Parts: sequence; C-alpha cells; structure tokens
Amino acid sequence: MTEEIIIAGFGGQGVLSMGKILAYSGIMQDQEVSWMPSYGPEMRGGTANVTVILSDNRISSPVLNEFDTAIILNQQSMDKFEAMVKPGGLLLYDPNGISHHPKRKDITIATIEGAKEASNLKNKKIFNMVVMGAFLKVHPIVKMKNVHKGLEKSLPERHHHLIPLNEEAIKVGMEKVKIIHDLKKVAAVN
Amino acid sequence: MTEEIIIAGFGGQGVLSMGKILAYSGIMQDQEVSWMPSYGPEMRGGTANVTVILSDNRISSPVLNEFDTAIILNQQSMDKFEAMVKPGGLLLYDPNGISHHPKRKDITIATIEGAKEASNLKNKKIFNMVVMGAFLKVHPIVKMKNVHKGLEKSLPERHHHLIPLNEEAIKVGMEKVKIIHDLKKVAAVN
Amino acid sequence: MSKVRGAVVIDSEACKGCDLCVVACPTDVLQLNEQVNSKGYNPAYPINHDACTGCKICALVCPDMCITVYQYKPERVA
Amino acid sequence: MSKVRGAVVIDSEACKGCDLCVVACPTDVLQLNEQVNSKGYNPAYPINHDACTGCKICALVCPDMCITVYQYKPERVA
Amino acid sequence: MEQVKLMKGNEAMAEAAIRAGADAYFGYPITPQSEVIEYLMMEEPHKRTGMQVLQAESELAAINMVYGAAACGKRVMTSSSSPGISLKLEGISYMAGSEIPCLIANVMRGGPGLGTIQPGQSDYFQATKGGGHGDYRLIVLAPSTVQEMADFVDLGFELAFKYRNPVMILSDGAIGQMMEKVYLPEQKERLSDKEIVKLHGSWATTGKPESRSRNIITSLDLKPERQEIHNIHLQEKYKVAEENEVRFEEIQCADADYIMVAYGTSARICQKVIQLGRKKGIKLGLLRPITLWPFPKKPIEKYANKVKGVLSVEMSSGQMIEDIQLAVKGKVPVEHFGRMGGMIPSPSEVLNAIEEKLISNK
Amino acid sequence: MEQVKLMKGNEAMAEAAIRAGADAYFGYPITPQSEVIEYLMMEEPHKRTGMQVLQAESELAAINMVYGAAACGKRVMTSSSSPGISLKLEGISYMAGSEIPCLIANVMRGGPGLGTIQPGQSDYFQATKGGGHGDYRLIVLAPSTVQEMADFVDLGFELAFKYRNPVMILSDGAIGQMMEKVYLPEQKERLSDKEIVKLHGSWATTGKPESRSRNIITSLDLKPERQEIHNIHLQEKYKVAEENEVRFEEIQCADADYIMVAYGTSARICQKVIQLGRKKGIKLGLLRPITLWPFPKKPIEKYANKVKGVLSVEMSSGQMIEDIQLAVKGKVPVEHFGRMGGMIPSPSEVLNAIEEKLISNK
Amino acid sequence: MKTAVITPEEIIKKGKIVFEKTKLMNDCTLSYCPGCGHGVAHRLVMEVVDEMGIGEDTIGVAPVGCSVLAYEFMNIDMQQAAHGRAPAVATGIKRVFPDKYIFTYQGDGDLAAIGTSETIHACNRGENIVIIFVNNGIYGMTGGQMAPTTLEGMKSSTSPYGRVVETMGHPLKITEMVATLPGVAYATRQAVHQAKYVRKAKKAILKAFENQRDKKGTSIVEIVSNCNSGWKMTPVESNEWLEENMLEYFPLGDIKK
Amino acid sequence: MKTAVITPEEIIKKGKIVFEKTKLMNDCTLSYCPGCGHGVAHRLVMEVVDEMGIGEDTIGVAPVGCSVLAYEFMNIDMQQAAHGRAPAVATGIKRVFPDKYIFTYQGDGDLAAIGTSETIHACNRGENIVIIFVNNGIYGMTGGQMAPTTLEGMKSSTSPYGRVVETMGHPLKITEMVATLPGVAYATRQAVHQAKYVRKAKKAILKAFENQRDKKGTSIVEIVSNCNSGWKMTPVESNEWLEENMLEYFPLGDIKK
Ligand SMILES: Cc1ncc(C[n+]2csc(CCOP(=O)(O)OP(=O)(O)O)c2C)c(N)n1
Ligand SMILES: Cc1ncc(C[n+]2csc(CCOP(=O)(O)OP(=O)(O)O)c2C)c(N)n1
Ligand code: SF4
Ligand code: SF4
Ligand code: SF4
Ligand code: SF4
Repeated sequence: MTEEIIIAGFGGQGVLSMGKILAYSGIMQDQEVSWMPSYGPEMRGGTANVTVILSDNRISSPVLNEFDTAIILNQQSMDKFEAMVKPGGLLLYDPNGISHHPKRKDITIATIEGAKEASNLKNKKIFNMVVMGAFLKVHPIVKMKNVHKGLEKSLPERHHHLIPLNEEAIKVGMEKVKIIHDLKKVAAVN
Repeated sequence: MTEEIIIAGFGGQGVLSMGKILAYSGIMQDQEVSWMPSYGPEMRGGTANVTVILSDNRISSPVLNEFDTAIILNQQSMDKFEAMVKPGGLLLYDPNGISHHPKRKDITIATIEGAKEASNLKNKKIFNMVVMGAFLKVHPIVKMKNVHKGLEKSLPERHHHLIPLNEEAIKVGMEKVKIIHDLKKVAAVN
Repeated sequence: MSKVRGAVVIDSEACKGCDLCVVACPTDVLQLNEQVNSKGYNPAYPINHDACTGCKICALVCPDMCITVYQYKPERVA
Repeated sequence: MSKVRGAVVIDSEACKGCDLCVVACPTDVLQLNEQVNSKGYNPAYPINHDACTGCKICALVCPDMCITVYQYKPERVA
Repeated sequence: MEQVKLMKGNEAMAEAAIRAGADAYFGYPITPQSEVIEYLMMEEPHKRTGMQVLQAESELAAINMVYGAAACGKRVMTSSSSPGISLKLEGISYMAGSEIPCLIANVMRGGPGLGTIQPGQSDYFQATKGGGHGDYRLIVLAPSTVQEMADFVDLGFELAFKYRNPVMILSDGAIGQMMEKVYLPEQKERLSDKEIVKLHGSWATTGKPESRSRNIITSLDLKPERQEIHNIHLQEKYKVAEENEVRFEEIQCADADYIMVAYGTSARICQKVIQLGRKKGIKLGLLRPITLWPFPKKPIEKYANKVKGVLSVEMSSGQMIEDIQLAVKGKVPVEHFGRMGGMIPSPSEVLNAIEEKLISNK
Repeated sequence: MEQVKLMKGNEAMAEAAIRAGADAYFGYPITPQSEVIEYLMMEEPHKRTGMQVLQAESELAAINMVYGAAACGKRVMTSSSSPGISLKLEGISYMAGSEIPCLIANVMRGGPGLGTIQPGQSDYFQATKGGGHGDYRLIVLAPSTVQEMADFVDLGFELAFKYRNPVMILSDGAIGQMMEKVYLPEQKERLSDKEIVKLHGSWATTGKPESRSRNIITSLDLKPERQEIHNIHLQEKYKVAEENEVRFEEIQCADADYIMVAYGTSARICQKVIQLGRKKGIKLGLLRPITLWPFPKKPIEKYANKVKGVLSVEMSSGQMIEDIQLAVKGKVPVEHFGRMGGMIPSPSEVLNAIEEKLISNK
Repeated sequence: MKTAVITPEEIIKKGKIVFEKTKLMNDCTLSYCPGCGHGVAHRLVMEVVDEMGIGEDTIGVAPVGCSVLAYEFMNIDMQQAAHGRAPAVATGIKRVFPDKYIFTYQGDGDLAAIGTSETIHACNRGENIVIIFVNNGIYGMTGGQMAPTTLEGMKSSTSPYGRVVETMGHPLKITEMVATLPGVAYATRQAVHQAKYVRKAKKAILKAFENQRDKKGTSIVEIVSNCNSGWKMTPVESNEWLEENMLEYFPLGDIKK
Repeated sequence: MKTAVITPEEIIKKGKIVFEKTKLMNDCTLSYCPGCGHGVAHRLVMEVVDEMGIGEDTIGVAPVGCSVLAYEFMNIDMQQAAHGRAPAVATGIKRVFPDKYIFTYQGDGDLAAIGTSETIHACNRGENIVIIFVNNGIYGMTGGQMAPTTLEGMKSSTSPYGRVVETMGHPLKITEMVATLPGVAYATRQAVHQAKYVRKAKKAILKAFENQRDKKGTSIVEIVSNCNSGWKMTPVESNEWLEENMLEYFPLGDIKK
C-alpha cells in the first residue's frame, strides 16, 4: 500500500507537524515514509504545505504532482491543489475561510470544522489534530496505537503531557468529519 | 634574421634593462621583438635573467631552451646557461666573479671586464651598457643609431641627459671586449 | 472651544494584525478585528473612532503603512 | 682593573651586507668588506675588533642572525 | 545500537557527523542547510563526544577554520549551499593543494547569483571539475536519500583520510529538507590526541617533538620544478582514486532499452519514471552515480553498447551530460532533460522527454 | 593615431583599458598581474579620461565594486590571478545572474592553492565551465600576444555589453610579464552620463526619472517558476553567443596530418613546434582557440575527419582536452601534453609528445 | 459636546490628510513578518529621499537579509548585493556616480559578520555614502541564527541555550568601532519601535543624506529593531523586550557627529 | 694596557657565548632582503618559544606575504595560510588543540586589508592565540604596493605620487581598533630596528605567549618594521625613515594590557 498526501494551509496552522506525526505513525507500523515540506521565507505569513508519503515499499519520488489525499486549510491551497487529487482520491478541507468550494465529482470530498472544534476545545494549537482525526476516520491508514507512538516520538519529552489532549482532538475530528461527496456511495447508486 | 639571446646575472646588474634597450633598438629597425624576464621574489638577491628575441618574422615561442647568444654575468648563470648556447653561437661573460670558466669549443667565447670598466668610468650603473657594447661589437645585430633611439625610448625623459654617458660606456665595451675563442678563426685554421 | 478631531483609514487587506498601532494609540481608538482578512490576519480597525485626535502615533509605528490619518479643526460653534 | 672584553664571529656567507650592525655598533668595531661573498653581498667583519665589548647590539639588530658574540672577563693582573 | 529516526537530511548529516567521531564543525548559516549547524548547536556534541562546533563570521572564515583544524589530523567538517561554496573555493583549492583531508557538504540551491533557495543541481561542474583555481579534484559523493546523507559522512571522512584530500557531499535542498526514516550508525569514538599523532603524525601539525622533523602544511612552492613534482604526485593520487573509488547504483538497467543517468533528487524522480515508463511498456533503467568524481565512466560506456539512448536528468542546464558524452563517445544519442532555478522535474515530464528526445527521434 | 610601444602584456592591457574609454578599474595586487593596477596608478587616467582607479581592500571587495559600478552601465574592469579569481567567483556568478557587463582578467599562475607565481593554464575549467555556482557562462578570450592583451580589452567590453554578461580575458604569467611590440589603439571617448542613460537606461541603475519605472539589478527570484524563466533566458543568450562569437586561428592546418590545439603561451610554443616538426617532415598544424568559451567545437570536429590525431597542449593536467574530445567524438585519438606548477613546455618536448603519443602509437 | 457630532466620515471628507504612505513606497505588501521594524525603517528612508527631492538621483543597495527584497518596495533604482558586500557595491557606484545619492540598507549579520571588512574599509576610505544598519540582534531571513549583535545569554537557533561569550564572542558594537575612523562623518544609533524614536530616527537619516549632499564622508545610521519571528515573540512583546534589553547594551544616540 | 694583549681569538676560545642564533631557527639563509625587519621578528618569536620551552607544543601560522616562507626558517610545526585568513586558521587549530600554543605571523596587508574580518572576529571571540603583526607600511612580497598602513603622502607602486587619503583612505590603526574589543587581553606596538626596541619587543612577545598559557584571550603584538625594498631605500636609510615617520603615526607602547 502507498498513500500520497498533500497537507496545505497557512503557516502556523500546524501543517508540517501534522505531516510529521503521520509520518512517524507510519514508521511505527514499519512503513517507508517521506515528508517533503515547502520551505523558505515565502512561508512567512504565506502558505505552507508538506507532501507525506507512507508506503510498504521503497519510496521513489518524494515530490509529486498528483496525490491520493489532499488536506486543504485555506483558499490559496484549494485553488492550487484541488486539481491535483487523483481520480477516486480524497479531498478533506475546513470550510471556514473557504470561499470557492471544490467542484470535482470524481473524488470523495469531506469537511471538518477544525478551527471551530479547536476553539470549542479551548486550544487553537490542536486544530491540526482535529483535522488529522477527520482524515484518519475517512482513511484509516495508520492505527491509533501507532499514532500514539508517533505522538510520543515527534513531540519533545516536555510536551508529552499534551498527548492525551491531542488524542482527544483526534477523536473529536473523527466524530465531526462530514463526507459531503462520497464516491463509494455514488458508485453504489449507479 | 632571428637572434635569440639570454642575458643572466645578479639582480641589480641591469640585466633586464639591457634586454629592454636591445629590444627597443630592434623595434627601431622594424623588427619583431620579445622580452621575457624571470620574475617574482626569488629574484630578491638571487639571479635575474631575460630572454630577448629580435627577428624579421613573427616570433613564435618567447621561451627558449637554446640560444644564439648567452650574456653571462655570474657563476650561477654560467652553470645554467653555458650548455644552452647553440653550436656556433656566442657566449659573452664578465670574468670578474667567475670561478669556472666556460669549456665549450663549438661556440665563440668572449669576455668583457664590465665591472672594472664601469668603475673606471666612475659609474657602477652603466656596467650593463659596457657589456652591451661588447656584445654589439662581436654581434652587430642593431645599428648604433637605432641603439640611440632605443635609449631614448626606454629611458624616461628625466634620464635622457644620461644617454651620452651610456653611449660612451657602449663604446668602451666595444673597445675592451676580448674574443678568447673565435670559431671563425678556428674554422679558418682547420 | 473647538477640539482638534482626527480619523484614521486602515487598509485592512494590507494590515497584518501586528497590534502595534493598537498598543501605541494614546486614546485607545483601535482594536484588532475578530474576522481574518484574505491573508489570514486579524486587521486593526477603529472601534472608538470619536476619541481619535489624529496624533499620527499609530501611523508612525505601523510597519506596513496601512494607516492614513486625517485631521479636522471644526470652527467654534456658538 | 679589568675591563670586560668581547669578540664577534660573523658568518660571512650568511651575511647580506645590510650594514645595520656596522651602524649600530657603539664602538665602531665593524665594517663591510670590499670583497663580495658568493651571493654577491659585501659581508661585515670586525675591522676594529679590540674595541668590542661584547654588548650584543650588533647581534640584536642583525636580521640574519650571522653574529655570534663572546665575552671574557680577564682576572686582574698584578 | 542502531536507531531508527525520522529526520531531515540536514539533521541526519549533522547527527552522523557526531557519530562519526568528528572533532569539529565550522559553518555559516545559509538556506537550505542551516539545520546542520542548528542541530549541532542544539545537541551540544562537546558534551556528548567533545566535538567542537563554531559558527564562523563568514564562509571564508569557516573554510579556513576547517583548514587549520583539519591540518592537525582531526576529523573536521563544514557545510553550506551554493553561494557559500563559491566563497569557499580558494580555501578548498588550498586544502587540495596542501593535501588536507576534510568533509564539505554543499546542499545545492538554484543559481546563479543569489538565485533561489529552492533545490538545484547546477554546481556539478564546480564540484567535479574544480571550481577553484589549479589542477585539483574533490571526491564527490551524491546522496539521494536521507539515509545516504547520514551514511556518506563517515564514508566521506574515511575517503578524505585515505587520500588526504577534501571530500564533498553534493546534496540539494530537497534531500536536505525532507524527512525520511534513517537508521543511525553507532557512535564512533573520537580519536585521542595520542592516536592522532600515531595515525597522522607523519604529516599533521600536532606539535614537533625532538623525535621528528617539523611538519609543514603548505601548497606553496616557488620553484616551479618542485611545484610540478607536487602536482604530478597529486595527479597520480587522483588516478588511484579513479581506479578504486567509483561508486554507482543500477536500477533495472539489465533489460533497459533506454537508461537515465541521474543523481540526488533527480535520481529519486527517475525511479518513479521507470515505473511510469514500464507501465507504458518502455523498458527504462537508471544508472545513479554515487561518486560524481570519480565518475562512473566505464559502466556507462558499457551500456552505450547495449541501449538505444541515454538521458541525463539534472536540475541544471546540463552539466553532468558532458561526462556522460565523454563516456559514450557518440555511440548512442545522449540527451539532457532538466529544470532550473529551483524547479524539480516531475516524473511525467521526464517520461515525455524520453519519448520525444530519444524514442520518436529515431 | 596608432602608436607602437614595447610593453608588458599587463601594461598593454592597462593602457588599452584607458583607451577603450573604461570608466573604472577596481583591483587588488597579486603576482603576476600587479603591473595592471601599478601602471594605471602611474598613468593617473582620471586626469587623462576621467577613469577611476581604486585599490580595493581585497578581491571580494574589488569584484563587488565592479558589480556596483558596472550595474550603472559603466565600462568597468578588474584583474587578478588564480587565487584571487577564486575569491571573485561568488561575485562573478552574481554578475552573470544579474546580467551585468564587465571585464575580468585572470593572469593565470600555477596552482592549486598558493601554488607558484610562475605561469599556468590550470584555471580553464574555472573560466569556461563556471567556477562559481549555478548555470552561467563567461565569454572567455585567450590572448597569446601582448598585442592581443591590448586588443581584447575593447573587444571584451563590446562583447560584455552586447550580451550583458561578464567577459573574461584568460591570460597567463608569461604573456602578462613579457614585453613585445604593441600597436596601441586610438583613445575612445568615455561615454557621458547622458549617453549611458540613452544606451543603457533600460536596465542600468542610473537614477529613476519619472519617465520610466525603476531599474533593478538582481539575480534573486524566490519564486522558482520565475527564476527558471530567467535561467532559460540566460541559456538562450548563451546559445546565441555560441553561434556568433566563436573565434580561433588556424596555423598551417590545411595540409596537417596532426593538429595541436593550444591557447595563450602554449600556442606560442606550438608555433615553434610546427617549425621543428616540419623540418623533420612531420606535417603539423595549430588550431588556436581565441574564444575558449564559446569553444571552437565545429572547426575541430571538421579536422577530426581529416587529421590522424590531435594533441591538446596546456600548462595544466589536461582540462581543455575534454572540450576537444567532446568535439572529436572519438573519431581520432586525442592526447594531452602539459606541464604543471609554473613550468612552461619546451618546443622539443611537445614534438616528442606528438611522436610518442600520436605517431608511434599507431 | 457639539464637536462630537462630527462623524469620522465627515472628518475624512472635510479634514486634511496629516499622514499617508510616501509615494516612494510601492503599493505592494511588504514581505516582512507582522510588526517587523524593517517596514518603518524602509518608510523613513523613502520619506527622507522624497522630502529632499532626490528620488531621481538616489540609488539604493540592499544585500541579502530579510530586506533583500527592498527593491520590490522602494520606488527608486536599486541593486541587490551579495551578502555582506553592500559597502563595496556602493563604493563602486559612488566612484562612477559621485553626484548621486547612494545608500546601503544592511542587517547586522550582513554588515557586522560576513561584511565586516567591506564595512570597515568603506568607512575608512570615507566613502561619501549613507549606511542604514538595521540591528535586530539576529539573522532573520535564514531563520533566527545568532548574529554578531546577539546579546549575551540571548537564545537563537544557533545559540539555543543562549549566547556564550567565552566560545561565541561578545556582541559586537561595530558602529562605535567605525566611529573611530577618520573617514566617518556621522555615526548614530536609533530605534523605530515607538513613535518618539521614529521621529528621531527620521531626523538622523535626514542628517546622513545631507552629509552626503555636502560631501562629508561616510554616515552610518544604526537602527535597533525587532525580529519578533527570530526572537519567538509577538510584535508587542518583542518591542518591549527590545526596550528593556537591546537598548541597554546598544544605547541610542549620536556616537559621532 | 695588559688586557689589550688578549686577542679576539683568545676571547672566542676562553670566553663565554653571550649571543648566538636560537636553535629554533633553522640554518638556512632567510629569503628576506638585506636588512629586512622580518628576520629579527622571526628570531624574537623563536627565542621566546624556546625560552618558555614550548617548542613541542607550538604551532605557527604564516599567511601570504614575504614571511610566507617562515615555515622554512622556524623549526616547529607550521601551517601556511591563505592571504588574510591566518586568524581563522589559528582559530581552527586552537579549537581542536586548546592546550597548544598557536600564533599567527602576519603582514599589514594581510592582517589589515584582506584579513580585516578574520582579524576582528578572532579578536572579538577572544581566541586564546598570539597574533604577531608586522607593520611595514607596504605590500612587500608583491613589490611594494600600498597597504592599509601606508602613511599619508607615502609613495608606493600603487600610490606612486603618494597616498591620497581622500580617495585611498587613511592609514588604518587596526591594533587600536581591536584593542577596544573585550576579547583582546593584550595589544601593544613595538619595533625592532634598534637594539633597545628589540629588547622591549621581546618582552612584549613573551607576555603575549604567557597570556596564552594563562588563557587570557587574544594578544596582538604589532611590530613596526621596515620594507627597505618596497620603500626604495637602503636598510640604514629605511630604519631612519621608520624612526622619523612611522613611529609618529604608529606610536610604540602598550595599547591595552
Ligand atoms: C554568501 C552567503 N552566505 C549566507 C547567506 C544566507 N543568508 C542570507 S541573509 C543572512 C543573514 C541575515 O541576517 P541579517 O543580515 O541580520 O538581516 P536580517 O534578515 O536579520 O534583517 C544569511 C546568513 C547568503 N545568502 N549568502
Ligand atoms: C588571495 C590573494 N590575493 C593576493 C595575493 C598576493 N599577495 C601576496 S602577499 C600580499 C601582501 C603582502 O603584504 P603584507 O601582508 O604587508 O606582507 P609583507 O610582504 O609586506 O611582509 C599580496 C597582495 C595572494 N597571494 N592571494
Ligand atoms: S500597526 Fe499597521 S499592520 Fe500593525 S495592526 Fe496596526 S495597522 Fe495593522
Ligand atoms: S646586520 Fe647581519 S646581515 Fe647585516 S651586515 Fe651585519 S652581519 Fe651582515
Ligand atoms: S524574520 Fe525578523 S527581520 Fe525578517 S521580516 Fe520577520 S521579523 Fe522582520
Ligand atoms: S620586500 Fe620588504 S618585507 Fe619583503 S623581505 Fe624585502 S624588505 Fe622585507
């Protein structure tokens, strides 16, 4: 199995660390992983994105122009990446701040009110975990126990007390994710 | 006609300027000329030499390993260059300070007491002109009127009053040069 | 008596919500908006505009030159 | 009374005839040789050796370390 | 014990330096490789192994600090990115000339000039033909995974000391910035000063005991006769390296009709291209030079007699292609595909290039 | 009026710069080219033409002074020798990237490192393949007489402005230090600031009037898409130069069985070799590249179909030979003869090399 | 109160503009982080150039650093220089354009680390230029590494446990250093994090450009500024920290005039 | 007088050697011009190293300049450094050999022109090394070009009509400059053209090496010397010129201790 993911949003939304936790979780289940960020000053204020690949085999190119899953957290990223989702793939996004919603019919589309849920949880910082939870609900590519290990690995010791909070956020994400265009269903219907 | 000359001695003996005056004299009679000095700090105290070529045709290599004429002013240079004179060529040297005199029989050998004559003329600086005179006597490759022009060209204006003195030194050299091994004579005898 | 009055116009798209003007304003005219602009920043706006004296302090400290300041000296009114 | 006496040995091949020792010597012991050495320099030598007190001044200023200085304090002679 | 971690290429290189028993690192920040010194400063290797880390005031200072420390027989490393490497070239030429072993990493970005901070491969000539003045060579290692970023550090040091010559790790911003799974080597003991004297006392400036004549580190010889002898010695050394140190990887070359030659990030992309191509029934292979100097001439020459064409894939205007052509000697077409200015080629466009430049063109 | 003088190559270059209407020279002393700045300081060109001459505190400062002045559309020159040129490579890469016309002379000495102050030709790769980082090219002129040292200054400036690219005069210590007869060109008027605005106001930083948008000199573009477009533009420019600017001289090549390829001092020696060889009945010819980049590929390719072998003669371990081989494509044997470390090959040893490596070997 | 009835809208309509962006600053968003002092410094330089009416005769040099893109923001002819070399580049320009106004705009890493030599020798030659030196105590552009000006104990990405002077050296007061050179006509240290400092800083920049007009030699205006991203603080926090810590080691005021 | 009968020969036989070349100087002729101060400076450094008994633990760094060949003359381990980079090279050595004695031996062109940055930052870090700085006011090795220390009006091959400070800058007192840095423990200016100065210079060099032993930081010993070839004078004339002109602008004595 190989899963090719792009996560894109504003700098400061925790895009890169979400990717890192996913990658670590992959390692925890003995997969090959790669994590390729956008980098440099243009990230200042601007958008940040990271390409994460989890695979059972040696990973060839860490840089891709089409993805199995796109996790989109602002309009610029929506404009850039909607078209790059492989037919049959998944596009997950946070509607807050999105003016033009995705139109594609050949992919599964899901939404998660990440920002809202995070502020309900009184912690903007775990916004990205809510989103990751939503993703893992739709695409359970890593087991929760590996996510737990992934969190342990990727968070510095001094932040380990925050792991439960993060896991709660993931759960919330899993509950609150909405599939607004389900390919399988569509398939079923026809 | 092409004349390939090496002039070698201690730094400070006026080796380079002698070469320059010869070269300029060549230009004055519309010849091609090249003047290739040894350069760099090793000249400090040590030896200096210059390869001067006068030719009626385009000059190929400015760097040579055999010469028509070698003008030798110290022992190191004698050791280095005696062997590089072409058979039938000329070796002119100042015996003062020479311990091992040249032994070759296939070349013309001449001497000039340059240092002595210069101090007779109460001017160490014109040592090199005495030697040049000696050379021009044996090998009149440039006419005196061109040497005169050469002096004018190569000496800065402010030193032009010294030209007569230099020319006198050249004359002295012409008078005092001794041919100690004359190939032509040898040829005649056999 | 007539008191000098001021007003500010803030380019909310250029504003990066750094809060410097808000803190600098001596009469607490400004505040950051809850709503983010298209760049994801919370831009400043005059919440207490009548208090503005047009002292320019906000504009002097604004790194992004988002603020234009107006001043008006009304005629004494009987 | 006994006066301290000195003497110098100058490596005339190492000497470059810079003249510094000659000028420096307070008792005019040294002078440059007319004859050049193998490098073409006129080396210094003690022309007025008896005047040498072994003060080392020549050696201190010699850039080429050509000078070795000796000193001798003769016993008082009756 | 071996340890698996998720690390950036730059971090892996830094951690590997500590574990390789490096004695010192001197560097100056520049994107996309600043994580190397940042990681080292965070790790405080002087507490772990005694390794010294210093942020120099400039690349010039950094390379000359390396010169001084490495000339003492120590394991010393520096890293930078394209513009910073240009500033280090005088020092690199000096080290090659004085036969000082050291490790230099260039995490390339797009040029020329200030260019961009995005990945590039346009310093190939500079690294392999000697960007600095004079006849010298660097042994150039080209990692294409984060694992190799770690592995090539110790390898680099070993080669550097084996040949008493600077070694360069020629990487790029993508490999430096990406994270992958990496198995870290075990910690090597740093050599004690005694051991260094024993191993390198014949040449290194370790302080001159009565027992030996002084050691001099220099690239100068004003006598051209002697300077030439020194140059001939260097050239003979390089010849030995050319015979013994060529490293490369062949991926599905055995049955390939066309081979791509690529290193670093480009080589990663070409692996995807092989998949795409073979899906389409085009038999593609990849020859990945691991040493860019010495360059795998012979193996490429070998394929020149078997395949229908060769594509050089570089993030540059085409530099390595010259070494490929020198190996192929006109036997089969050699074409170039590249992106520049920080752009990374996509697998599909590389495949198109093969179809257009090599296949349809015959 | 034309004037004949006996001058050193370095002096001829300096005088030619004044006469070419150069606006400024910035340099730092280094043997064997210090006569350039010494001559200029003695001549006081600010009194003759208004040309500015400044001794910089370093090569780094010098090349960046050139950057600033040349980016104003002025005719600006610098010169150095091998180690100093290495220090200038970052700046040179910047100028190529920002498309700044200027003239750089490298009076080569033997390397690597401090090497020797005697003549060398081991910076060929550095000059022709871009010693600095990134994909850029310099137009490289190789004088082999003092006359050409003078002539190539104005030619160099013309090419620099024609292509808005740095031009390098690649000379060596022998040509720089030797004196020959030289016919000096007439004095060109320096351009007035008005004329410069007229000629170069479209790009140069001459001060922004209301009438035009601002001029920016930069090699930076953080957006790789745009940086790539800039790189493609540069590559197209270089292609045009490759088609139009190749210069070379053929000496007795017409009936030659063997040709030598050599530039600069080596080319002078090879002319003597032709005489010696033909005396012995060996038909030799010399192809002398005048532009090392763009390299005379086609003419050499042409001879590859006619002659029995080619000898590359360089004062290096063999650098230009790669470009010859790329042109010859294995059609006939290509051999190298060179001396290193400041040694100058003698005509007789070159002839021996031809006899041993090319003639007896067949 | 009567006056209160005048609405802001009316004021904007009837009143006069007492502050607006100078026309020499282009209408594009600055690439700087929110609250970064570079923006104010840019504005002041352009206001001075504008008010002196020398925009047509001014050429700026911005080397590498966060302000490398200054040429995008300032509406005059500009050159982007290599890291640290701006004073040499400015020297080159000034020598061929002696009557134009040349300024460099450099960060502390640029001017006081890699560019030390170019800075000192340009000042020593008394090049008739203006050097704007933005001292934010860190390498901003590259992500907050230690600069020569980083304070003792101050954390940066290459001094994560604080600057240790024993091994990393002392924070360098290069403006004081160059002030000792005869070629330097004017050396001053200013700030822009509060309105009162902004006003003073502008006067200093004006004086520097007037010196150039009067051919007095090198003028260097150091501006102590924040790098809130590099310092890992909010803009407001960073300005408070600057006031309390930076100004103690880097006191404001004229060092040489 | 009786004593007179003792001949010099007897004195040499019976007397004791009060001065001889230190064994740390090799028995080969120095490459320097007759009368050049480098020879004395070399000797003093080696005498100090010898007398401190640290020859086995001393590593010297000689960058380009006439003294580039110092490694031929000094019988210790030495590194030849690139022009201007000796302080960086010495830093590298010292960081991996903290207990060895490291010194650089640099000319004025090397230390104060191309090497300005390396000099200042090594001093600012307080690298625990000794810098021997031979200031002869000119570039000797390359044939007498102007140095940063060339005096106003002084002729050189690149200032043939004398140094013009307006365009070429002022002679740089870099020792005074680095003395202001906290990292510098000792900065002094000495000379070697007369015996009395030679004695003082040796004491200064001793103190510098003792500072290194005691880990006090950077010590810089400037030695004002002649370059008679570059100055186009006889050695004796050059030393007189030095005494009358150089010492006025470069006064001798401790600048910081
Ligand atoms: C030769 C070279 N070395 C390093 C860099 C990377 N670099 C770019 S800016 C910079 C320092 C920026 O700090 P500063 O000068 O203080 O300016 P700031 O960004 O803080 O305003 C560095 C190290 C470069 N571009 N070029
Ligand atoms: C990078 C570089 N630039 C220039 C030179 C040429 N060069 C050698 S020594 C020197 C200056 C010598 O002067 P100084 O440092 O004062 O020492 P001195 O010879 O006077 O003792 C120069 C410019 C060089 N070797 N390397
Ligand atoms: S200072 Fe400017 S950028 Fe900052 S919040 Fe106020 S208006 Fe916005
Ligand atoms: S000082 Fe030394 S070198 Fe000079 S003359 Fe005296 S002995 Fe000779
Ligand atoms: S990184 Fe620092 S200096 Fe750069 S823009 Fe952001 S705050 Fe300003
Ligand atoms: S050139 Fe000057 S410094 Fe060099 S050895 Fe001669 S006198 Fe001494």
